[in-house]
Amino acid sequence: MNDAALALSTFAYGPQTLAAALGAPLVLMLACASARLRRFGPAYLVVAPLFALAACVLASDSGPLVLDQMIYPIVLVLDPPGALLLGVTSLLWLAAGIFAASSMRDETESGAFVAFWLATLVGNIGVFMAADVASFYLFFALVSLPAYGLIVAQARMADSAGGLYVSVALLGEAFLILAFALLASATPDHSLLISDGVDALPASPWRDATIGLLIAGFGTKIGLLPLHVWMPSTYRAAPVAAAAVLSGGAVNAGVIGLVRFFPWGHAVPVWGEALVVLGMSAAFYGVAIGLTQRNPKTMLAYSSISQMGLVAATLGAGLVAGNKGAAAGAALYAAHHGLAKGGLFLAVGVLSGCGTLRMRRLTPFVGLLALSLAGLPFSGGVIAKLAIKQPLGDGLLGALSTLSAIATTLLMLHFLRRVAALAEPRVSNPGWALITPMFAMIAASIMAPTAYYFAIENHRLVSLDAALFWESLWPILVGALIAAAARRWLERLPALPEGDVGAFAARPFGLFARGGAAADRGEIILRRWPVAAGALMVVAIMISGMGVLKP
Amino acid sequence: MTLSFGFDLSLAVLTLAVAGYAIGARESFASVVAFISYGVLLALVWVRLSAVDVALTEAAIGSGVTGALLIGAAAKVGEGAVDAPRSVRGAGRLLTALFCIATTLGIATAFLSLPEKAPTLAPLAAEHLPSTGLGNPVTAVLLSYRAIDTLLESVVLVFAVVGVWTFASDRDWGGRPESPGKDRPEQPLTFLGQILPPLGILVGVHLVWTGATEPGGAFQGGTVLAAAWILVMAAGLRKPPSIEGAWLRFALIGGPALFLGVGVAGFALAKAFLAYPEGHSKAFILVIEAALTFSIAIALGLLALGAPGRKGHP
Amino acid sequence: MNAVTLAGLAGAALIGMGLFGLVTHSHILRKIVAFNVIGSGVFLLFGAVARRGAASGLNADPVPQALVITGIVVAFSATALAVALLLRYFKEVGSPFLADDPGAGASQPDHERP
Amino acid sequence: MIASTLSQLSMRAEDALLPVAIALPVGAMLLALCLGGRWTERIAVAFMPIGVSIAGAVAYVVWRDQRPLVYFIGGWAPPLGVAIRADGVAAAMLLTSALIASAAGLFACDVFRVKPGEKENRAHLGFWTLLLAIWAALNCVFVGWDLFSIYVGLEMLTFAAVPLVCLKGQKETFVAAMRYLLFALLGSVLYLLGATLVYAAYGSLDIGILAQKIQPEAAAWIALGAMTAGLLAKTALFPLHIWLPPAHAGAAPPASAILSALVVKGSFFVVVRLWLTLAPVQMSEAPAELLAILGSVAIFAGSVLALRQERLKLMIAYSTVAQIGYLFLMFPLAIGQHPWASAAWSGGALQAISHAFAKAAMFLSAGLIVDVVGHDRLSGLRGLGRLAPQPVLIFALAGMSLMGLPPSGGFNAKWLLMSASVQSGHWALALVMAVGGLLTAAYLYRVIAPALAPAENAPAESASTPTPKASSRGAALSLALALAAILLGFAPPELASLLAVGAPAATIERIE
Repeated sequence: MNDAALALSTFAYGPQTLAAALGAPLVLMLACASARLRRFGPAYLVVAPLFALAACVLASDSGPLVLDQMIYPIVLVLDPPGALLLGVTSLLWLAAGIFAASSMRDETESGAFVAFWLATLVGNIGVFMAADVASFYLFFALVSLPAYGLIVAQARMADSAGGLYVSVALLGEAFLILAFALLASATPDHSLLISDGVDALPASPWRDATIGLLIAGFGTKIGLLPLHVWMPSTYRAAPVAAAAVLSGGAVNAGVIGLVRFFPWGHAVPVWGEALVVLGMSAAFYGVAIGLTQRNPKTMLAYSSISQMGLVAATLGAGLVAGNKGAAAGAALYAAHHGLAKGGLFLAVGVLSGCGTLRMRRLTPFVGLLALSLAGLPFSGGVIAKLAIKQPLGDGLLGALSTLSAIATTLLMLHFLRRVAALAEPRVSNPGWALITPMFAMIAASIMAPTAYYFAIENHRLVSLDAALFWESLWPILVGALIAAAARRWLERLPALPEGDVGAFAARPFGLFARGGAAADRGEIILRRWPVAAGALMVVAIMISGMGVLKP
Repeated sequence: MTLSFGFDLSLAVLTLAVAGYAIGARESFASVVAFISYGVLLALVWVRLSAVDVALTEAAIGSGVTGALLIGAAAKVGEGAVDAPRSVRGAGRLLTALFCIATTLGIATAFLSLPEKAPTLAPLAAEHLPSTGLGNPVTAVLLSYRAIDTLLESVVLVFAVVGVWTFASDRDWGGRPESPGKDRPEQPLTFLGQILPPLGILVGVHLVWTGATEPGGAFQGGTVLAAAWILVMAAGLRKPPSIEGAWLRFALIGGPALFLGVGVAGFALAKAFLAYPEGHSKAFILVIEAALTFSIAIALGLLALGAPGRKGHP
Repeated sequence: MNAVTLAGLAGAALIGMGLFGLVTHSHILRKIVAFNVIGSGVFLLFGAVARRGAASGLNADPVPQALVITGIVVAFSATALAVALLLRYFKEVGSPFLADDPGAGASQPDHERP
Repeated sequence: MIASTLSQLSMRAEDALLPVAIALPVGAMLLALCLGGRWTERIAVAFMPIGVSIAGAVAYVVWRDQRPLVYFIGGWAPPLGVAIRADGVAAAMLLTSALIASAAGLFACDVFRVKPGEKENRAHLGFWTLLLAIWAALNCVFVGWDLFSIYVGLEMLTFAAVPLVCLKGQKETFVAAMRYLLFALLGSVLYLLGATLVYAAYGSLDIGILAQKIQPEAAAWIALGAMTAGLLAKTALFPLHIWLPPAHAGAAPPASAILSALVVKGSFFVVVRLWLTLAPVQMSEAPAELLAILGSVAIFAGSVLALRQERLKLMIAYSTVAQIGYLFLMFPLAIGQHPWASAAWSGGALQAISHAFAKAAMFLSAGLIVDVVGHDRLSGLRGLGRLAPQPVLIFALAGMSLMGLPPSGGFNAKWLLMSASVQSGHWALALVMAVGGLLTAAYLYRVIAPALAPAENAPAESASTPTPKASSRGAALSLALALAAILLGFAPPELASLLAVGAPAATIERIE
């Protein structure tokens, strides 16, 4: 197995495979412009991610693909964390693509949806491959902005959700372009390679500003406190398949960003500690707010905030200690989260259309997926927890990590109860085209992290280790006990507004509107002839005066 | 203070005073009349500055045709409503005045700070004058050294004519501009219209011809011709032309087009754009000037007539 | 102080006076007159410059003189354009005064289809 | 004597390119006016490929030789004669204006037509002759190397642009044109005043000669102050934008595209010449900061006002006010011999070019949208994406470039300017660009979001009256412009090396 992987990894056509992985969805997206080709749109959703899936095997650690016929040459390469995240992400896109293709009804409206889907896919694939700042920014923008079209595709009430999403995404873009400009300016020859920028970062005069902007920029993507406000309404408003790829795939663009751009090996205590505090707060805050929610999709969103908080805390701990292992651990954790969370969203889609009987049969499998997030023994979750154990250490952070597993169990069990409440005695059950992708994700979330762990770390069957088995089981048991005990109480929790603090942040917009009215009045004055002509003279006098009146 | 400086000083004061009246007059009609007299005074100032070419142009175009244009507009537009908005009052007016004084002082400072020995292109212009075959250095600048400016300027006139026409109403397109005179011109005007144009044509041709050696040239000559044409129309002897007329269009663009054509021919004949074959400069320049004069006369006349109107009316 | 300096200073004064008229008057024809006064002030200044440049037996530098002739013609074209536009403006608006902008949106045409 | 001057000229065919670039559009305009009727349009359309080829040839020659193309008109060398010159940026602007004028012109074939049975009409003759006139004027300004020739070019530009505003013949357009004309004329006369003072002090109008001679002294300062103020009035840099929004919003779409994309760039280009080529560094430093401050204010004020508009075309016009501000951010970054100066120079040029393409595409797509929905109220655009997907796509693509999102020319420009501002320590400018991008996104969102949203009662509207389809040729042309703005993001390194030809910074740094 290992030898085969090794042989494949030096596959001679690696760079070309990378090009195919990006090119396929791009070409299919352009095909959507033609009315004749648009009819096959649903099929594109299934075909497009296949090339990326192939690439993560064939092109891993192969040579780079360099396209230097542009002002900014594009350099694409697939390193191990990139390949891991690309693999799970393209798997998720494939499953969600099948789900979306099967649930697509309206032919006329599907064209735009497919185009937005494929554009987001291009960004999501590219972001794991980009080795230079310019193309990374391009792919990051692609994975962020076209998703707007996915979010507003379905719900009429989605307007505000889409607006919030795109505002935060653009804010992230603004943070990132500043960070990247700083990063590139600090390299001796203004190289645009990410590796050059990161190498020069510790000695950069703008080190702290750069890292702060990076955290803020990628924080918008992973929903770092307090930039998480967009997540709940976005995932709730988006169609199930879109929510699956956004929560499981697009969010990893933020993770890979932090992994790629942090100067691993150099301790940056201040920002590292800030990240740890924000991340750990989010880990519990997400659960706390999530428990009060009614909508299962919103609950999953809050679970994402909590899980990404753990990822951020892991990366922060690594940054404090200058620990390179944190990046790999966080990537593995995020990979598992992506599979599980994507699967859970698909599950919501499946279960919400189920009759009572079918629901009863399917719920245990969904429960497996849900508890995998908390680190259920034999699931991929154990591997994920194991991966962040070392960077977090045995101290306070380790304890908090265990505590968060209890909290996650609580939230997930509550989630299952809420989902079960959706069941109605109905005749029509979802077809196998919808159920299969969900099962595929369940299988993948259990097997993929384990397989990867063995391939990379060459470990024996860790999950059979008795100590580890117990260590991962007891938090789940505790969580389950609490859930059972506090069941009534949980049901009666008041529903907090979706988006929590974000709901209160709308107030400044009123102020802005008032400022806008003042701007209107000012404009009317400025555009009066005497004022404008006077301003013209003032400009002339000012420029002339700069020299004439100089002492 | 010498006598001549005394004259210059009083001329300057008078010019400024008339200009001030043109700016400050209560009624727009008075302001326009003041502006015309200001133009005449200014022409005198130009003569005092040894710029007879400019003085001719200023008198003909700056004061004459512009004045006619403005008088016509003032007659049509009038003073507007009684409660006319006075856009700047009180403090704003004071502030504007301060800015304007600052501007004037700034320009005066710049002018007074100029080097004692003025930089000049006069020696260069004089040195190359023989090779152009011309006697008047101003004409040499206009039609040889900086011919591109003159070419583009004659084109600017055409642009302006198109611009003026597009301010017409859609339904008036293809019509004729309003006649500058009354419907039934008075006897003396008709008489003038019969007598003066031939004289004007003579003067105009003379100005172009002498422009090569003496002050004068296409613009001055063209203005005189234009004035003669307008007078003919004002006297009711000729109708203003229809703007769709093929001959009118041709006459309008003929001068600039010929100038441009000669310029392009310069690539072949003289190895440069807007250069003339060696030894034949004067002949070429005279031909261009003749064509330009005619087209300028047409363009100035059309600009003075304004946008077309009254389609289908006599 | 000589005639040339006098002409230059008069030019500067004319520019200031014209600017004042251009800013304070709201009657468009008065603005056009003021614009012409500024223009002639600039030309006069240029004429003074030309006269300063007398050399090589020429009474003045011919280059600025030629440029002034070009400038006068351009200024006339501008005036003709402005007057033609004024006449149409007067026909449409019914007033010879430059409207103070009634807000950005208010005056915009509605492109409703009939 | 003339012979000696002539012999210095090497006789190469490409030397003739620059004078031809001025002579041909002038000649075409004269011919179009003379023949009139349907011939006006035919001549203009026939001229388009020729004009584009000439501009392309100029750009190619400048790029190939890696030095500016210079021509002495009539063989007379400055200071007595007039030189015209195209450096990399001028060549790029020539090509940009040729392409956009052609695209907007072809778009206008459907807008300005001679109806059957009609010989010619006002808007038809006006548009086509004025299009050629603007083309000629822009070429004069871009290759102008003599302050007075540039003055004549700028006047040609104004005289052609003002009538273009009111071809539709509505009352509001005449009001807008009146304000535009008066303010532009004030700008012209201030520019001429400056040129006069420059000649008075240095005895030349040639930019190259003046760059050697000019000193930081009273005459030069006052001259440059007057010229700059005049040019800013014509460029409509905030707060001198009095005329722009109603004029650009009121004109017909192809006219708006030309006015917003190209005409304001002409006078901007001359400001660049004045402060980055003509004035010495010790003079430019302080005014450059002032220009950047005005530019920053323009970005904020223009964007906020764009956010406040209720009409699509007015919003786009205010977006131009904001985007003009971006152009002025380059000044403090591009002066001097600093390593970042050439990046800022290329960034500024790229900003001008990509804004031209994007804004032209945006005005044309607005025209298509108005054709489909019959109005341009922002409140009535809900569900437009289903009704007319093409114009929305074009609008969004153009918007990407305006926002500076990759891949687009706007992004490349923003990246170059931002790197330059970080390296030169102009932090505030980097922040202005970042926040400006967000504000741009905010006002564009007001169009794109309702367009993508499902229509509230679309069936009722679309069923009752068959909505006229946006013309497919118009859509293709505006899509081509929008794609050009996007594809500038994939521009080859050759573009950077073209823009660097003749850049004022001596050490030309290759852009990675």
